[in-house]
Amino acid sequence: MTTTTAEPEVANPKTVNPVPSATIRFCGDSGDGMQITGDQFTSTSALLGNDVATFPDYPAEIRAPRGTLAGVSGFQVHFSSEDIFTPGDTLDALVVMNPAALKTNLRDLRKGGILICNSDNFQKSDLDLAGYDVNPLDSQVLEDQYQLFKVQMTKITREALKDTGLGTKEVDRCKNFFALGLVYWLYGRDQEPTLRYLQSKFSNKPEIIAANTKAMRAGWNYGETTDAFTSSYKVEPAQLPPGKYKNMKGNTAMAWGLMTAAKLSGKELFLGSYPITPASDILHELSKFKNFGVRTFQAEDEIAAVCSAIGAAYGGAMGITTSSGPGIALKGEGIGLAIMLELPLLVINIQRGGPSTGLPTKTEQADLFQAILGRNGESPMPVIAARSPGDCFDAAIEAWRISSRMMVPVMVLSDGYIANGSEPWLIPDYNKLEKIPIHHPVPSENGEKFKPYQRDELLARPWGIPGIKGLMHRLGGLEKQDVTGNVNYEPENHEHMVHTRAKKVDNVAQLIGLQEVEGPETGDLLVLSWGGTYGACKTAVEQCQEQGIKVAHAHLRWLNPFPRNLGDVLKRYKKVLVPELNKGQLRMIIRSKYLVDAQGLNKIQGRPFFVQEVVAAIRGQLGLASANGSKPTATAAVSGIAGSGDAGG
Amino acid sequence: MTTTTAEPEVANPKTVNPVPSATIRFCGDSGDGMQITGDQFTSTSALLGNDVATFPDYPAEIRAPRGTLAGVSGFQVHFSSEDIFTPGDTLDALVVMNPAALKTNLRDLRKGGILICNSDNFQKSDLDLAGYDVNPLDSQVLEDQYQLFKVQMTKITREALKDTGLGTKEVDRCKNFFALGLVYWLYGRDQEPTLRYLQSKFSNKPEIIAANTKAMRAGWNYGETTDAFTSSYKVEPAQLPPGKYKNMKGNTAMAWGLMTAAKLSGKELFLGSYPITPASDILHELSKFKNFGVRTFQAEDEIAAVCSAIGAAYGGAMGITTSSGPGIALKGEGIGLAIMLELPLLVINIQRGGPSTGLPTKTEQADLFQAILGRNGESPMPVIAARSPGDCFDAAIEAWRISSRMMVPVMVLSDGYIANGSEPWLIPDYNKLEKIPIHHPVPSENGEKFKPYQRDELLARPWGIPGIKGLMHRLGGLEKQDVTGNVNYEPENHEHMVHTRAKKVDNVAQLIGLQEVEGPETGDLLVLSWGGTYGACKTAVEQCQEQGIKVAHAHLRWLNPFPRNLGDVLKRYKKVLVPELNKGQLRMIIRSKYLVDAQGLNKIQGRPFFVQEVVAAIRGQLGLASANGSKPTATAAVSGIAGSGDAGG
Amino acid sequence: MPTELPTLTPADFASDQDVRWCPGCGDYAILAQMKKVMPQLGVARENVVFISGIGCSSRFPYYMNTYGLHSIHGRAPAFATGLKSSRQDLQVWVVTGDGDGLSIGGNHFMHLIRRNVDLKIMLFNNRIYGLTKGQYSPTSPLGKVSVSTPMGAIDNPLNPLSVAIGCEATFVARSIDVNIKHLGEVMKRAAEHKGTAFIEIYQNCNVFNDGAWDYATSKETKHDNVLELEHGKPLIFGKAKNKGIRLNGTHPEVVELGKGISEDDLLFHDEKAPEPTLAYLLSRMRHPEFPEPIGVFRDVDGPKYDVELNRQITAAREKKGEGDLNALYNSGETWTVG
Amino acid sequence: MPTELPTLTPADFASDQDVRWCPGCGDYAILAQMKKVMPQLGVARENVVFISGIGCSSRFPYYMNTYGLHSIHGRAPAFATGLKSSRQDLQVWVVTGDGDGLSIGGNHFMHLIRRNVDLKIMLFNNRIYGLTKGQYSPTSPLGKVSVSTPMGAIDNPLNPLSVAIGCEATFVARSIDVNIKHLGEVMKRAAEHKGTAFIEIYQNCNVFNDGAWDYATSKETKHDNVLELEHGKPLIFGKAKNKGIRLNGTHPEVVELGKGISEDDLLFHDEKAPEPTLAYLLSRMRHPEFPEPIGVFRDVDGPKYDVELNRQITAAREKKGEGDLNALYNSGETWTVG
Ligand SMILES: Cc1ncc(C[n+]2csc(CCOP(=O)(O)OP(=O)(O)O)c2C)c(N)n1
Ligand SMILES: Cc1ncc(C[n+]2csc(CCOP(=O)(O)OP(=O)(O)O)c2C)c(N)n1
Ligand code: SF4
Ligand code: SF4
Ligand SMILES: [Mg+2]
Ligand SMILES: [Mg+2]
Repeated sequence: MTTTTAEPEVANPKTVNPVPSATIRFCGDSGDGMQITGDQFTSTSALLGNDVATFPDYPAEIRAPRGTLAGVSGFQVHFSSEDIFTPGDTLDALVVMNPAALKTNLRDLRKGGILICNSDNFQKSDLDLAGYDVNPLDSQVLEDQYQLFKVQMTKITREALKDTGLGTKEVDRCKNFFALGLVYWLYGRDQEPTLRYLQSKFSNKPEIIAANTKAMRAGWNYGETTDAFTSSYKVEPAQLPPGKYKNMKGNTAMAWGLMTAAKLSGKELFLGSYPITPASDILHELSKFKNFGVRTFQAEDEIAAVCSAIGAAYGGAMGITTSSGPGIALKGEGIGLAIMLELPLLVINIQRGGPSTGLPTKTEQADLFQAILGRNGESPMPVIAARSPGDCFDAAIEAWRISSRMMVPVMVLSDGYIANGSEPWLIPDYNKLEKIPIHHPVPSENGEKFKPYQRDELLARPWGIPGIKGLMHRLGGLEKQDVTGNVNYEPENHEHMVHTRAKKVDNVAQLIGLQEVEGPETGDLLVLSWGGTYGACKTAVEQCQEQGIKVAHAHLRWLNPFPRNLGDVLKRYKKVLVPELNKGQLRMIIRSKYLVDAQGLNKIQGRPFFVQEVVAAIRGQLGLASANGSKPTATAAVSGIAGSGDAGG
Repeated sequence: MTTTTAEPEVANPKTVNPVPSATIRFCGDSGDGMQITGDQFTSTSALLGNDVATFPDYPAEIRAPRGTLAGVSGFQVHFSSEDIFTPGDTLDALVVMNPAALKTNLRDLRKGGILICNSDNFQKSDLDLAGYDVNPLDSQVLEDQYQLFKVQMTKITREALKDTGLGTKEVDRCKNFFALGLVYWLYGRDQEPTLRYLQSKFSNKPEIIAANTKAMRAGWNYGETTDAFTSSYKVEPAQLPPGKYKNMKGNTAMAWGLMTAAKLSGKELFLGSYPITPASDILHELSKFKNFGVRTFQAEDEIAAVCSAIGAAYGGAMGITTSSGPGIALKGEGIGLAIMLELPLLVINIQRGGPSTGLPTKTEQADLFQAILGRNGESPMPVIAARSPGDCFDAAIEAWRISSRMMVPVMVLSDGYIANGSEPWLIPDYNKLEKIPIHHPVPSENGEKFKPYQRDELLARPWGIPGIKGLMHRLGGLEKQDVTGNVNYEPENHEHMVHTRAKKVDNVAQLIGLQEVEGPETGDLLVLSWGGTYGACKTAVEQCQEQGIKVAHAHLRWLNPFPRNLGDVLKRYKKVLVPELNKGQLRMIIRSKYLVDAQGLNKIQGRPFFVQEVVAAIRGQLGLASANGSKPTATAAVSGIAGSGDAGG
Repeated sequence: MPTELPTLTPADFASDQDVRWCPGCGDYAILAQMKKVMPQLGVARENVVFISGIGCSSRFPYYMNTYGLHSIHGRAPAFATGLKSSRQDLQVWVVTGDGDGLSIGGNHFMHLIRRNVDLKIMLFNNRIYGLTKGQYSPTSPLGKVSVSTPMGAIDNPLNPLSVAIGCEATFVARSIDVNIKHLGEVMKRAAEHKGTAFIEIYQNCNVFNDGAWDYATSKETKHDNVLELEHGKPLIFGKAKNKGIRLNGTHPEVVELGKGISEDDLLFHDEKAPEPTLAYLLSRMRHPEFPEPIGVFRDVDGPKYDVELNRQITAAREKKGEGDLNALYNSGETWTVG
Repeated sequence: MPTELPTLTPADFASDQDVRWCPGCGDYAILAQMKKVMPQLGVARENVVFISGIGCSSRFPYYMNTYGLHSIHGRAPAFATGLKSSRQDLQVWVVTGDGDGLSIGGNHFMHLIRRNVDLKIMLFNNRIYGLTKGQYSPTSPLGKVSVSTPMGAIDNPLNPLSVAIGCEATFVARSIDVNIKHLGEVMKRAAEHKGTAFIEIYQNCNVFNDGAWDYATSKETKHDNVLELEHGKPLIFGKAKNKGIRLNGTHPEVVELGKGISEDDLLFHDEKAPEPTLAYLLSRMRHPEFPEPIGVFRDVDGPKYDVELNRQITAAREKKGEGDLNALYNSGETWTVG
């Protein structure tokens, strides 16, 4: 256990250094329990009052063989005494449980950052699997560039747990809690919340509780007592708006938002879904809440999923379907029918890397075209995108407000990054949320025939549902006459209906408010973003503003229709930059609609933007030299309670 | 049988008036055999050397009850002594077999045009079905505005056929041949070709041949001998380029083009398809040619259809799938896989009115977004559109040339209008057609491992097929490493592959030549069209040019990628007008890509453009008063061998 | 909640839309029977929903004065499952064709049947694609010449009843468009069944596949080619009721009654057999080797997806109380700022 | 075209890709058997193609040193049909899972089976969605608690063999991942069959559904719970081979041998029975009431879609001669200008 630091001026042993924020990453084999480790670190930090943002990153599809590059699973946490909006670009600390994790993650560690390695796992066979000829821990390079800590985690954990009576296999699965304890010490975190977690999660397995507690304590004590670590760090609580918080994952927020929207509108929720990464968790979450009147239906495929939701909507329920790109592709025909039937419906797409099966566990924003334009015929539908994990809650509610008000299916876009990421969520009071009024027609008093396609001022038709005497009517996918809803093939009627359906969607703009801008009202550059890139764009713009650059930020919540004033907003800036995790899909639509020469910052790597990438692009647009000259690299990750591995398909 | 004409100066009885061209429409109940009647008139006119263009228009879905408005079936023929490109705007002659046909078609007849009605079918019950309170044939209005001929077709046909021994039902089914004979007389057409058709079609039903021959002769004689008609018309042969011609339907041309492409490339054709209007005829046509090595597979659904074609392509066949909008929607996921696999594949979309089931038998161009942008992830594919019935032949060949050269699926767009329409087709000599070279790799001599994703100068990968020793490899829908084709999740590789797939599609521009323009090289206005609106746009632009307007016409064959010089072309005109049978899909893409303020002429009525609509829009763009002041109306139709009704779904 | 229902007539179940099938189409007879049966079911019109896919047959909902959904090709079972699962108060009928239900819709058919959702499904089997003008269908016989199979079909046809029984069906029946009384009875039995009730109806498409069922409908041959199943009764057929079906191992065989063979030697029908093997065996009896059974093949009770789903909802509410969102929001680890 | 084949070993069939299943997954045993059987089939590696959908099981093709296609979820049968129909020279295997094959892919499965395309399909049944981390599947039993069914599954499971038999299967068999010898034999039988050969393989997912097949694999219980079918032999099982299956009407019943019951009283297996009722009956024998049969349930000959398609091609060519495009272009009514 040698310790070398690249910063010789470090103070006395066991100094506590205050830092405004830190980004760390736990990484190891997918069987090493890195996700749980990261989750625990996040909760604990949040409970300490830090603002937090997380980025779990796990292997695609099948669990790869132990120790291989393909099997590496990571979890990054950014925790801060200030408001933060991203999980961080570069890492302040990286915990690696094996050589494969080192190889795939090291480039994201900042120069001089802390590198903690489980040196027991750097045996010849481990090195071979990761493709290392020599042990990198022995090389001077690492010692020169980082604060390298080689820790015999396996050995020490075994030692600490030798009296538990557990087998080696079980004992070794506690290594991650050793790492967790060590990092807790390093950042002065409290072990209490994790002890509570162990108690509640394994209440019927006291030996597991005991073992993990011991491992964690061993890790903490290792930091506290050995000579290895000379200083630790402290991140003060953030000044979040007052209130009660909890740490919230995007997919959970989406599920809860949907349940909330159902209650606010007096509806029961019906979810038709087919499992697919990274959307399945919404199905899982909603399945838990039958006592909220939530019905979840795991359909035979995505087509049945969307169709069952439409069937439920026809019956008056809040119909929802959730999926990811390939599954959404299969729903196109069904969505087209819902557009024709003019029924409310939420279609939720948790985007992942494509095309085809692509990169199932990675994030991307490349389904925007599919959402807005990807159906046969003229079939417009409103599209809304959530911008952060907690925002999924609000986006779900807003989507349902529009869908039920306008009698039109709404597409809700999220992505793998915000779906699996988390952030502190200011707990709302349900009773203070705005209700969603829904009216179902009843027979007219004068005995007039029910007109299922008679429209109100915003062109919405009435939501007449079965079971009501005197409202009997038939709907279908053939073109229909306005007002009566009868099948109609007349040329003028068709044109009228195509325009009417489009205008109805345009009318959504009357309900969604105007586009707001953060920053100067006019200026050199507007950064126009949407969806999960919000945090990176906001942070980057703020950094640039602090540097005196005349740049503003507009983040689009609705992608279709756009806010009524968007054209005006765009014209107030000399340039428009559209950062997207795709080849420029929003940019294409903006250019077409407003004829502005919007430029793109595009990244298609299955990963979110780094703030510095956006900063560099902003500076580049304005002809400024890059702030630090260095190409920005990636960001934080450690590894231990091993679950079923982390994968998706 | 009274005859009144609005043109009192008409000459002696039985005058023959030469006219440069005429547009006529046969219409009646869908059981009345109007499609056959129109077909016969077309063939005969083509054989006489006229240029012809047709527009069949039949009811959607189920056969409607006899005599109703919904059951009306029409067939329009434009025949001319000059080059023509559309089936005509307004009708010179309209033949109606019942009141419903009159009601739905009259507005397309030009003032003073010939209106021939089967007055026997204007009984109270017929009038009721069509919603007429009084018999329109009795009203002065018709007589004032048109040359009205009330002909007792049923009675005369029965009379003529009374010795055939056929029952009334069979006899009445010959009325359409009476009408055909009458119109043959009116336009001085030869009855011989139709007699030949009857002989070959009903060779084992001599009584049918005899009856229809009698009915046709009776119609002819009626025109020749009764006082009703005082003059007939004559349309001289057109000056088509020399060669041998036949009359060609769009879907037949598509099928033959596909077969030709297969032969030219030394491939066997595999079609995976699921029936859908208006695409089914391609499946039917191809199914006939097993002796050409054509394999057709009627799959269980559209998904299986596209996947089977991909499977065949993997094996080295020419894989094709055909459908229409709703079916294409279902193929999106499969197409995405083909894009990822980088296999050649043709996806043929015969567009119809949408969204959803929409207007299944009507035409529209509203699947362009779906074709170019309608898939999950970044999944570009080349898109080509045929412009006329005969052009489907060439488009099919060109699509396969690109697809097999570039190892990419290609979408071929046609539409209901050109698919069912017909025009004279200059018969090619197969031996003079350019071959399509295809190379399958063989094992390298030096024993090097096969690299399925090694690319050539245009970025195409090799088409390695099973059965070849030493080339064994596995493909799949997960992102793959360039060169090796192995599964790969690395961020940079993904970005590289996304860009590579896009660049490969862009490289198609190097193979398709430059955009040509008809008309002045620079000017006030460029009309930019695509697909089946070619004829109307070309004709309209030519008419305007004759009027001295500085307008040019560019017709896009490839919608993705665009020809390299398109941006330059667009900049040479002050304005750009994009006429489309949708809400402006090409326009949107053009605006985005070239930032030109292209304007749209959009019609979404399930019907093609009338030339005069395009003319009016051109004049409107240039601030010129409309040429004739009158709102353009629709165009020509009569009704009789009744088939199985005309419908689709 | 049965309430006092007015006495309705078939005409009350006719919608105001023109019926648009070809004259002579078998669909008319089925529609007429449905309208006749409806008033006898004791369900208010507004609580009845017909859901169909696309095809001639799928036009059905437009003609019933109830609620209705003419959906997309093949997916009617999925719409119906969503509707019925969230609206237990409705009686839901699915109308489909041999193409709609067994070709593009095969998967939904299969899963509907196994889930045993409490709804009724009628498959109008005309062994052809009617609406798209005459392509062969999954029930067309081998060798069928059609526009898409000019040299004859080469796919083994599916047997709709065998498929349903292979997919755990609790109720399967067969009837014939022109056998109007029988058809009406079978519809009633289906309506009474709790769970997915599947009826295959032989339907004549007189335009594209005229006479496909002649052997089962023509006066001369029908008695020899059709066998009416009756629960607990031996399998007897023939104009003179002189022929029967006897079991030989797991194979049925046609025997003549008399000459030493009595009714007791015959196979007895048992709709309620807990194992579906008998129903399966009956579904395998095909013309011309055998008379084809019509009537109810199988009618047993089993868990119903929609009923169980709603039972879980009730159980969850009973156990945990009606969901409280504020409690949910505040569950787990939380912390307070300021 | 059988050519002289070099003698290959299982290792020759291993691709260069890392196998990425969880340690202990049943898929390993199946892969090992496949590699073992392959050299015995007399087919050159380059003429073998494995096609799969998406799922843990569907990773299979990557690990075989043959041609392979890892396609999209549920659609493998369609890719395979297209390939085999146009390439009669290839031996095509489809690998699928209970979710891939029976949930999203149910329709293609059904139509592949009925068409009897000459290819082999192996369904790895682990009664769970492995790849997507543990949702219940169409073969999960009622009451199955999973991430998507926290209160237990309420859909009746499908029985893959019953489904296949309901869809006109000509070859159906069942084996078990750890029963390696038996599995290898069944694979060979499938390879020999002409037409669609369907094998259900009980496969343990030790991560998400560990022990689902324990009753059929554990030393203590397997003899009582599994019955090995042998053509022409009576149905006998039990460690002491002292139990058998007897037929009572159309119902099987478990009997003990001896005490007046001899082997001759038992049901005899007949793979070749022309009617599938026996195979269906066997597929209905489920744990715990019955021992579950493994082995070949049915193996009969029938028209094969791909073979017939190619026969039509040949016949058309023989009858009309190889197609002549110039003749086609010039067919029908033509006219000449100039
Ligand atoms: C997605 C899609 N594919 C194809 C079609 C075309 N289509 C409509 S109905 C039909 C088949 C109808 O056959 P069947 O279900 O037997 O009904 P029938 O008309 O015979 O009553 C087809 C192929 C469609 N409407 N939608
Ligand atoms: C269109 C689509 N929908 C859903 C998925 C997600 N998905 C991948 S595999 C799978 C199920 C796997 O279960 P099974 O077929 O039983 O295979 P196993 O993993 O158990 O071997 C699902 C739902 C997908 N990849 N594509
Ligand atoms: S085509 Fe056939 S099934 Fe359709 S309406 Fe006509 S007769 Fe009936
Ligand atoms: S999840 Fe289950 S099926 Fe998948 S590899 Fe792991 S053990 Fe095997
Ligand atoms: Mg049918
Ligand atoms: Mg499985």
